[in-house]
Amino acid sequence: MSLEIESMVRHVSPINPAVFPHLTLLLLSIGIFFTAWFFVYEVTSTKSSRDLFKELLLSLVASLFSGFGILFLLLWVGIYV
Amino acid sequence: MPATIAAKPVNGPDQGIFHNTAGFSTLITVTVLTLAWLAGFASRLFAVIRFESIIHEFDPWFNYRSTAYMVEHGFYNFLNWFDERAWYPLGRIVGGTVYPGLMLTSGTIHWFLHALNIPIHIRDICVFLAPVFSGLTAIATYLLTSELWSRGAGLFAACFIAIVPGYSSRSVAGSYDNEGIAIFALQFTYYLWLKSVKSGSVFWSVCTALSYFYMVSAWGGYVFIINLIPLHVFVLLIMGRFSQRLFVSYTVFYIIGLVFSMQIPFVGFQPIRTSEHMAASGVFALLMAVGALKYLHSLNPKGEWKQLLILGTIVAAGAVFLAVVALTYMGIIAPWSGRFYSLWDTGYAKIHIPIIASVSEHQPTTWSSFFFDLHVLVCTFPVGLWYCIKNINDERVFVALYALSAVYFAGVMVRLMLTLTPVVCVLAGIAFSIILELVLKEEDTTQAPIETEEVKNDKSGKAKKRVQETVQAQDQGPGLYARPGTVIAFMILLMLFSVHCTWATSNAYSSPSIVLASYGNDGSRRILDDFREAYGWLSQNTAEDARIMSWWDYGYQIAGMGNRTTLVDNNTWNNSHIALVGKAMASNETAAYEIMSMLDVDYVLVIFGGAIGYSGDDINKFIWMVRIAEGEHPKDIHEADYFTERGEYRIDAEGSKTMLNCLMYKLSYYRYDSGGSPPGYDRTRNALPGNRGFKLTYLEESYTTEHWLVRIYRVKKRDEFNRPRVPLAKRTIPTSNSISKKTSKRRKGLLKNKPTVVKGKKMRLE
Amino acid sequence: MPSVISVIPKLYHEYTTKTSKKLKIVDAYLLYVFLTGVIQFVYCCLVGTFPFNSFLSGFISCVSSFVLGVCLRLQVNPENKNEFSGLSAERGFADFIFAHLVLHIVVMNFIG
Amino acid sequence: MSIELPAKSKMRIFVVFLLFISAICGSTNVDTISGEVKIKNVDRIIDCSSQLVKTTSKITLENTGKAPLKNFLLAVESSVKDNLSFLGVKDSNNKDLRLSETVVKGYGDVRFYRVDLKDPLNVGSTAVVVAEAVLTKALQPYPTAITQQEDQLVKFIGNLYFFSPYHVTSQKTNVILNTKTIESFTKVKPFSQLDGTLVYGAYANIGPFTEKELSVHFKNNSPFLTVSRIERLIEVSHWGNIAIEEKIEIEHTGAKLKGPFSRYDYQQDHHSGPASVRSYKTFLPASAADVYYRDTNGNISTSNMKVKKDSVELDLRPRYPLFGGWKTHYTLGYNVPSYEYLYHSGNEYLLKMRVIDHVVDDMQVDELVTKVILPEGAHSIKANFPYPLTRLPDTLHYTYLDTQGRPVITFTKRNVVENHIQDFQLRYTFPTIFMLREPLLVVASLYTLFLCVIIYVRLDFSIHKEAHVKAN
Repeated sequence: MSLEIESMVRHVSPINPAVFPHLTLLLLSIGIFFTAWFFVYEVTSTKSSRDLFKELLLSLVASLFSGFGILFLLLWVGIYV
Repeated sequence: MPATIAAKPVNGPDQGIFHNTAGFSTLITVTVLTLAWLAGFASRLFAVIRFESIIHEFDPWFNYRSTAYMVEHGFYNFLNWFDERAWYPLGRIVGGTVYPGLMLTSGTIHWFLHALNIPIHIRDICVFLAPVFSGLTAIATYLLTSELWSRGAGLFAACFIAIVPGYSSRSVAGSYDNEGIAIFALQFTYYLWLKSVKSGSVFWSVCTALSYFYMVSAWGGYVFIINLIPLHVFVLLIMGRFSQRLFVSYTVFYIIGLVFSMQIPFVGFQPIRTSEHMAASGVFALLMAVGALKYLHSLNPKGEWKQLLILGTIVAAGAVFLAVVALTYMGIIAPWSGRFYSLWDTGYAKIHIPIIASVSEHQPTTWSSFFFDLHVLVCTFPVGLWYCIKNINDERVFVALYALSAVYFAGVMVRLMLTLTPVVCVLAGIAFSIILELVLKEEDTTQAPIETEEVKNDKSGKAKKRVQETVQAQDQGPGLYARPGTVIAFMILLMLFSVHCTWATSNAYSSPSIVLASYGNDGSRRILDDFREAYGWLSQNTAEDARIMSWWDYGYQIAGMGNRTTLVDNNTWNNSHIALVGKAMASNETAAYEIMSMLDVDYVLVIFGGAIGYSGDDINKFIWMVRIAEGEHPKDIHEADYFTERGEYRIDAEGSKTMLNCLMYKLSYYRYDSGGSPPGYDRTRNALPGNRGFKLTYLEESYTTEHWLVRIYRVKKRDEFNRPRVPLAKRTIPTSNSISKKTSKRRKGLLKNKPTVVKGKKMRLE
Repeated sequence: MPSVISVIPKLYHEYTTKTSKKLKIVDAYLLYVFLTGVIQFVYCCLVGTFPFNSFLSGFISCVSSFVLGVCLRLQVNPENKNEFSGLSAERGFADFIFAHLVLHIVVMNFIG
Repeated sequence: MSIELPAKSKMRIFVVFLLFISAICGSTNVDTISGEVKIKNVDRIIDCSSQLVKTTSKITLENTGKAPLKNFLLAVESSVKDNLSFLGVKDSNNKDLRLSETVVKGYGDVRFYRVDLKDPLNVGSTAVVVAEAVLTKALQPYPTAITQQEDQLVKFIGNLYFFSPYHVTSQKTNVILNTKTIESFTKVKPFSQLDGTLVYGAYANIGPFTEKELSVHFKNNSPFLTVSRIERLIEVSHWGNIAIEEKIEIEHTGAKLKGPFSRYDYQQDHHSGPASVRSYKTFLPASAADVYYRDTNGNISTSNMKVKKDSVELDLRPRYPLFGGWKTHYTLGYNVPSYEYLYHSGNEYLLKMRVIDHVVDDMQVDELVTKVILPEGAHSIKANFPYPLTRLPDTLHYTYLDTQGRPVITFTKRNVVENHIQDFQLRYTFPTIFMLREPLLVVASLYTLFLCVIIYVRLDFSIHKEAHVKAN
């Protein structure tokens, strides 16, 4: 259980903090793009032309990208969650 | 965001988005509003970026302090909060003397965020509240303008209000004041009012009343609403535009709004007791009468009633008016307060209420400040107004009245520029939208609105290239070069406007005023943090219950940052108490000591800008202290004594003897020998102090900040300077011993024979 | 002036014939509310307004019930159909209930 | 399972805590004074040049008995018992020796420490050990209040002889004052006064537990800064960062300022206010970044940062100069990368950080509270401290994107000095997959939002239809 310090390795972040800004911008722009697409779809499509599967897929992609984008945004601005 | 729009066409076709203009224009609307919000938010952050996230000025410190109190102790304790740290020895019932809307708003946000485990400090919420609300204001303005004219005009108006200096002057990050949220409430109430007049729905009028309630809880300026809406109704009645929708919306709004407004402890029974609110109830009664007569008329619509109807209306109006006048005379309804008189008669305050006149933002507005705060909008809004009057309907009557009254009030007082700004934005938005529509009319109908909105998108200064695209689209039309020329001219105008807005916000309105910055010759910046130095010293190194005497400007800051008891503060409700402090400052040391020991003063704090050339210091404000003191103590203080023979206000060797020996002078210049090239040179007034090297008997220097800006003196106890102890019973102010020897030489004062006393009246709007 | 007095019975006649039964019920309610208000006012004139906010909340709730009733009557009246376009009678009634809800919550708070 | 986890880890923490308590209790054992130990020579240096009194005693032990000596006792007289902040013993190879508090029957008011020697001392041979003691608040300002222009005079009252349970054959004491201004001092021959130093001795054959007053009254204008409370918050994030925030209350505990403070005099020449503190230096770890320095009223704009090779030097200037009796408080925070202090092997993590870091040179800290916030989901926490500390019950901390809270380890100690800047170790288990919890939480909440929109769009129509039905 109690390992000696010599046998342990120094802990570094799984993602290099230097790329946080780039990741943020990339993921967030993709996320916002999908979000916009989703909302435009919601507004424009009528009851008949609406496709639930497409809605769910769009929103899932949008939330995945925005979610990770927000995480890296937080990390970038110094809120280490 | 622009990337999103640009990316749209790539995958657009399979969506059919572009075949559906509704969806596309919604997207553009949302995008523009979001951008307006962001632009408005960002342009208010200059102070935070240049300095830090800090509360500005004076009043915001009180709001912040009470918000922090509410967050800590809960809402009900806040309502019952008796603040013994203010107005010593009187204290202040805070819950009953504030508009709690601001504190409630930020308290709610704080509570909500903490429920989500987002540990944001209440200070940061307070700092960023106003910029966030500016976005909401933009949306409310958009709604209002779309209700009045069109969505395109609404987008213009939203973009204007987001960045216009007249509004951002009051809502930069850190200026945590009632106005920040009140303008949103104002615009939103007006939007809901127009909506309810349009639809005649009870639901919308109830919403108007709810929004009005929020406004009442947020700002004293709610009086503007409760007078403007009845005025609107009244004018509509005169114009013969009575309708049942109007009846429904006004009566419901009035009666529910009335009972709502009385929920705020600070407002209390004022809505039925004071003249300011009587117009609303008068119009209510009138409308009821007209409604009843109309109904009777409808039962028998056969001509013979017409005269009776008109007669009845006039009689009803007369009766209401007479009733109000009679009640006022009988004393049931309070007459107009001095603050409102000063709105009609600009000279009133100067003569009767020096304390109001002493505040710089209560001065009449100059033309240059109209231009500075509104820039191009001030020229274009009459166009919008003209169009509104030309194509009149019920709502446009309202906006016309709003514009006219706001222009008048803004002319009377600088601070009321704030109420003018939104309507100017609305009308300018309408004007711009009309002009662009005229220019782009030849385009096919589906394209035109999109182009208009595209152009608006550019306005927020994001994608300049789009201008060219629009212009190129024009060229393909009929070979008129006037059109692209007009478009380009307007684009340049708008560009100039946004540049001016940014410049004005950044240079004129983004100084926290408790942190000063000076620039060296090499452009390096030096921060003068003397205020916080002094308040920090007070909070750490004086007794917990120490009482600090200072001029009222600094009361809120001492309480907020220094956490010590003050005698007077920016809530100038008690004129005589302020006059007493003014008297102490204006008297000589001995007389002042009597007043100070009567008031149990432990420390005296003065602001002295002579060492760094800071012009807003106490010596420059001193003449107001004298005036206010003279108003209450005409026997002891005479303004003329503080001027030289030739009527000049000087502090050098030619200054009057009274001036050179008064407490304020002595505290400012005590052992002041640094500064400019001759030691002891006063850089603010460019003079060498006339009385130097004196000693203080009753006070000792306790602390002076690094740049001499704040000086704190300790009042010695009686046993510290070998004087017999005066028994408690005799501790009254000697009324005769401070009369100057120079009375015989007194010339005619400026404010003679005006011993007006306005005691115990709340005189601040906010 | 005499003509004014002479038209009163005419008016009454018009009212009884022209008004639908639904509206008459509303009118009865309005009369009731109005009388309540009058009684309250007379009471306060005679006895005094000591718990002023209680009196006010009672009186204002009367006035506003009356006003809301009038509004309901206006909106329900089929003659005003074009005046209130887009507002059905049901919508009017729902609004009426909503307004009453808001009103009485406030009045409860105010009556203290 | 996920509900059980925290309860289980809590239990474990509690058990660890109990063990820790019992370890402390177990160490107070009873010893006797052996007559077979003699001290041949003591060279003592009492350094009074700062606000602390640092005593370094070079002790030559001799075993006069018949059996090898495994340990010996150090004694602390009752008068300085409460001032003693740190006591450490090193052998001639500069290795720390184990030290434990102990009790000797019959000497109730004397505090004893048992020192275990590395190698038993053979019969007849000698060994040299160096005992280092740091006393706080042993220098009393006298007079207790001075004016702005005056120098600060302090009085030190100590023991002229080395206080020991053993017979001392020969001893010598140097008192370092770093000043020539000495008002008065105890004169017991032989003594001499070099510049800034008083030399006493050598004194021969002093018996056990001998006390004789040594009193020195001298000028000492070094900063008398007492950190009355420091709260050190260490927040560990596995995204590569450790955030440290210290809330510090500091007070000038020298002679109080009497009479007015004159800015004119203070500005006129720099020797004015000799006893006041304008600024002081704080050393942060070399990798510290994003340093902030503020108080409740916002940033304190007067500070300089210098990045050096092995540390970051902060020149902190409080908002106002600190005179005697004046206080200030501030918050100092910075980030360090996690690889400096966090080690791992699989899911096992080890945090090795300082219990307290440098605040001021020669600092004295009245109360230290250190809190370590571990990532959400960390469990099986074990702490290992370099010296006895009081560990407070664990709590939970909620911050951004937390659902069940982050475990907080809190420990506290009173009377801390620079010698206490040592590392503690904290072991815990944290499944790496838990790092995905936060982003997934955001994703889930966003997705819920979108779902709400989807549902709302459908619902909107149904209401509309109903209204139509109703209207018809």
